[in-house]
Amino acid sequence: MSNSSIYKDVLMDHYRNPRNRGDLSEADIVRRGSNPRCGDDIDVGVNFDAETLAKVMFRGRGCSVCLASASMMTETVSGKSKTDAHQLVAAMRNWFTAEGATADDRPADNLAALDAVRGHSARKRCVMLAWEALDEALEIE
Amino acid sequence: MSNSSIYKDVLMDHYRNPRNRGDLSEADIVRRGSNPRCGDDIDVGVNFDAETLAKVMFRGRGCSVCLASASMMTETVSGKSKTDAHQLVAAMRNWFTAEGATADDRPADNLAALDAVRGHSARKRCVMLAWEALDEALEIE
Amino acid sequence: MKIKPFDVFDSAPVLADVPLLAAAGESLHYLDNAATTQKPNAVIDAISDCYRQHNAPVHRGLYDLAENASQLYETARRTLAKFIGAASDQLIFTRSATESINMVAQGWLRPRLNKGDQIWLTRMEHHANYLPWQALCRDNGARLRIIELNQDGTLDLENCTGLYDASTKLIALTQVSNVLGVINPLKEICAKAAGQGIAVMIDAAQSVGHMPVDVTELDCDFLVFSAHKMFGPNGIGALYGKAERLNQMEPLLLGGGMVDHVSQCDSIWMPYPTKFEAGSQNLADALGFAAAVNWIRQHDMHAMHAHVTELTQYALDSLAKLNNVEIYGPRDAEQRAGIVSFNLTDVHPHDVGQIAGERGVAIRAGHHCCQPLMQQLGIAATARASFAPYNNRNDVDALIESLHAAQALMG
Amino acid sequence: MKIKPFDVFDSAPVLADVPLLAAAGESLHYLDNAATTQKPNAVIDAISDCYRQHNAPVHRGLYDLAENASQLYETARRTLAKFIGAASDQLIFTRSATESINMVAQGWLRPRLNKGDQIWLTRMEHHANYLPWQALCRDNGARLRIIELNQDGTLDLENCTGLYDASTKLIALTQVSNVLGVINPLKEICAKAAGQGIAVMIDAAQSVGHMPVDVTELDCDFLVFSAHKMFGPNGIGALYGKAERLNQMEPLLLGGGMVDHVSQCDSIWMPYPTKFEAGSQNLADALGFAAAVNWIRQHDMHAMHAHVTELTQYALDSLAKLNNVEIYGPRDAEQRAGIVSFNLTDVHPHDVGQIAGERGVAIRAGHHCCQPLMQQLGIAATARASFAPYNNRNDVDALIESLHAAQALMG
Ligand SMILES: Cc1ncc(COP(=O)(O)O)c(C=O)c1O
Ligand SMILES: Cc1ncc(COP(=O)(O)O)c(C=O)c1O
Repeated sequence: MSNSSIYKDVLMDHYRNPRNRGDLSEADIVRRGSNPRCGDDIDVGVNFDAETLAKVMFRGRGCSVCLASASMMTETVSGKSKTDAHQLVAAMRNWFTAEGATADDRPADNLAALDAVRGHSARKRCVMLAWEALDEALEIE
Repeated sequence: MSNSSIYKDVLMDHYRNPRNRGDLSEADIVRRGSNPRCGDDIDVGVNFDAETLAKVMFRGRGCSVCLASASMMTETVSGKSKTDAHQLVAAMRNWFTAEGATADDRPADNLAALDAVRGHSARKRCVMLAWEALDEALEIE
Repeated sequence: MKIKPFDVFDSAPVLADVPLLAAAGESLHYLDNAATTQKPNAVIDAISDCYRQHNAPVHRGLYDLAENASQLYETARRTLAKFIGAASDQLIFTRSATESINMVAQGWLRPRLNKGDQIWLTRMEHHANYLPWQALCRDNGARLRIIELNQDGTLDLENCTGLYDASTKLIALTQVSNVLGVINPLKEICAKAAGQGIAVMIDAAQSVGHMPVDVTELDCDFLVFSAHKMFGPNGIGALYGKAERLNQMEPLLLGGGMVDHVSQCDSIWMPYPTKFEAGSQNLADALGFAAAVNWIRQHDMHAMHAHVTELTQYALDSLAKLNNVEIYGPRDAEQRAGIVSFNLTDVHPHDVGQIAGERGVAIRAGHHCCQPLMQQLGIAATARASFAPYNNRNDVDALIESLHAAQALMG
Repeated sequence: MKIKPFDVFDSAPVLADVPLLAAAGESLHYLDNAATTQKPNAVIDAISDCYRQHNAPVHRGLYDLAENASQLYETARRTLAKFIGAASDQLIFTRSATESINMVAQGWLRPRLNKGDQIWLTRMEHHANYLPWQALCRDNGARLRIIELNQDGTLDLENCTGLYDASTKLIALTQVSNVLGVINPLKEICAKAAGQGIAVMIDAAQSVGHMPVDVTELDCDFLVFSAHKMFGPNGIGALYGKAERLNQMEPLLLGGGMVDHVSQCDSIWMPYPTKFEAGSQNLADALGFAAAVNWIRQHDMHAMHAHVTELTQYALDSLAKLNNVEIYGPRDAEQRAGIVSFNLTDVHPHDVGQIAGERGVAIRAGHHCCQPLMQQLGIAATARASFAPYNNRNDVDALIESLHAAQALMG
């Protein structure tokens, strides 16, 4: 596997052993992210403790990038405040879109494995799917 | 003037001294040929003697090629039968359109000066205007 | 695993003609030909030569350069028309197969489609041959009907009741499915439709240039295709129509060159094909398009087609030997063009495509602009390998190796 | 008569960059730039390089070649957008200015134009910016209104009562007349229109690349142009729209790539610009288009514009010295772009064009797709010389000599 491969060990680990994947029936709010272009379909559920994201879970189907990113997302935002989580989504969006963004612009260190995906514009929507669903769940204007 | 010039002496002569140009009020039938693309606008009038074109006249405005061709046309078809005139128009059309047509395919010798225009597809409609108007005047299916 | 090519066709000279592939060598196995083909030198040179030697407005100028440009443009039209057995003036240059279809939908069918009429498509149509008709049916209160597929991906022509009814105004279908590779029995459909006065429009984006296509033999009403899918340039396509249909059809684009007389309230169009080519003509790409046709002729389309068929059979057989693979469409390459869609169980097609790509194997993963077909198959996407005459068995072998790798990584 | 160039701009390096003209040398004086411009090596090379190195489907593939193609395409979009002061995603690649205008007419105005509404154009519009609105008015029962011209060819903005009325839904006008050369006062019109909530669409086919054009400064709603008129390739153009307008606008072409979700009866489009780019993208010409912009930047558009203005003044002055000549439009080159239309008394413009052509001077004769203007001027056609930065005084001198010859031959 070449060095520029997007299939870094950390990503594969999240794909094979997704964190916080499971039943969303107890969630306070569930939002769906779907990409008919490739059939990715993810539900993100959040339990709030006042302004804090106490528990963030997901379920659904998608490619390895989509599922790993969802898994990483749940890890990254759990325990964060709504505002911080919202800002993290914005930072993710920026990391994957802004001209001249670099590996150093990653919103959190545990997302480093996604850096290899950034060069692949076709996968951007796979990466962002769970994050955008989360953003909707936060219901911040 | 280069050898490939379309402005041969014979053509210029017909332009400067058009044959059968004038009043059409005595014609048995008058048909109009107009090309809004360049503002050419020609009326062709015919007097019949039974099945023969006794007199063919034209009037109108146009570029030198259009007017010279009209003049040559009147000269070529005067005295011909309707059928022969109709065939001459078809032969003209063919001479200006058919792939592989050569100078030798001219429908009549007094049209030789038009050979230089054949390479200029943009002028085809100028050349044919009076001929097509004549064809309409013949009213042959 | 290297096997000596088993067929008589030598793909090496074809490959040598295609600079992108020749330069990439073994680092690239280009198997995304159904999306777009690579370009031979003859096509690239025709375009640059145009800009270096012939560039001028078409049908507008009186000086030599312009006259010559006009003649080159019309010669290109003749080359294209002849290639599909059409009269020269019935070949309209468009921007793409997509535009050609939209022209027929807006310019021909829209004014004559009434409430209760039917448009028939097939389950395998590309969005380009689906969305324009869907929108038209919605706007005009007509019904969109679908010819469904048999288990092997061929058209189920037994169970499409009403196909040739008087209320059917158009049957629009593809000659070759860009997902299943299936070749449809067009002659039969065209003949039956003609008997009922029903128009047939053929999407030949995947067939022209790859197999013989003759509009006179097919006796279709319209046929569309794109240059870039047959070794020609981006940005140009074609529309063929029967004379009567072209006379009936209104232009999609209004503008310079297509009008004879403009007055305050109304205007008079030029006759076809001019009526349908508003705006400055795309001379360079028309010349590139014709160069592609000449290149195909020079290399013998029949021989190239036979080579692609053999390669497709080899790919089908090799894929079938994998574990946990699903192959879509008929197993017999004779029934299809050089397009093979498949899925590996439990590996998302995007991962298949990405892993193959990381190993230099360029295949496509997605719905291939065929969501209605995907929905019917109950899947979101497939991986797809598609072949051209410059491909050979090494490319198939590399594909199979990359699939082993995908299974190893994702399994 | 040879005169040393009087301005600081040296057109020789620009000319050397343009292989068709460099090869033709003194045998060709290309003065038909308003019809189409000649192409610099940078543009021709960008296209061949694309086919030799980068060709792949855009926004569809997962392998490196395809990913790279997607990025190059979007970089080209950014280059174009920046060049006219637009946000990148508001720059839509089209096939031409003609298509861009038809897109606005069909996709934006048609659904919101009611009986009794008005569309305002000007007397100098090209058919591309006339026919789509004429057809729309006829179909929707709206009124087509015309801003007439002053004696010198400038817009008569004093006497167009109702221009900014509530019933006006759109003002569509050209930035530069392709016959008169006149530059229109767009900022004033846009500002007044914006005050009344009236949309303004600018036909910038003759201005972009030749003079500074900034959509933010103009504050227009739509702006269209074509690559081939600004040293770029055939077959590609652009449409800029304000975000709000693009959201409102429906696509003209339906097909692959522009749709997010397709279901049996309905479909959901992608956001702009994708919504408006159905079908396979024209990568090669997008890269050629961007190369044209970079070439213009490199040679300094302001310097080139100043050179063309001086050349135009020289042409106007030289023409005025002829006997029996009528020149259309303002006599002051500062008020116009490098376009000069004229007629010789008693010599048909076709003969003027042909005779000039026989002497290697490429000018245009005809109605220039501006029949409404010709009707107003009471003429059928004009001869037209139009200048580009690679032209110089020798070209003007050759033109004048050819006009003497025409007068001698036809007089
Ligand atoms: C003012 C003007 N508008 C529009 C057009 C149409 O441009 P195109 O033919 O490239 O679509 C032209 C050129 O023909 C023009 O001069
Ligand atoms: C079957 C089929 N029809 C139509 C099209 C559309 O062709 P284009 O994108 O060149 O307009 C394609 C390719 O994308 C296709 O595969």
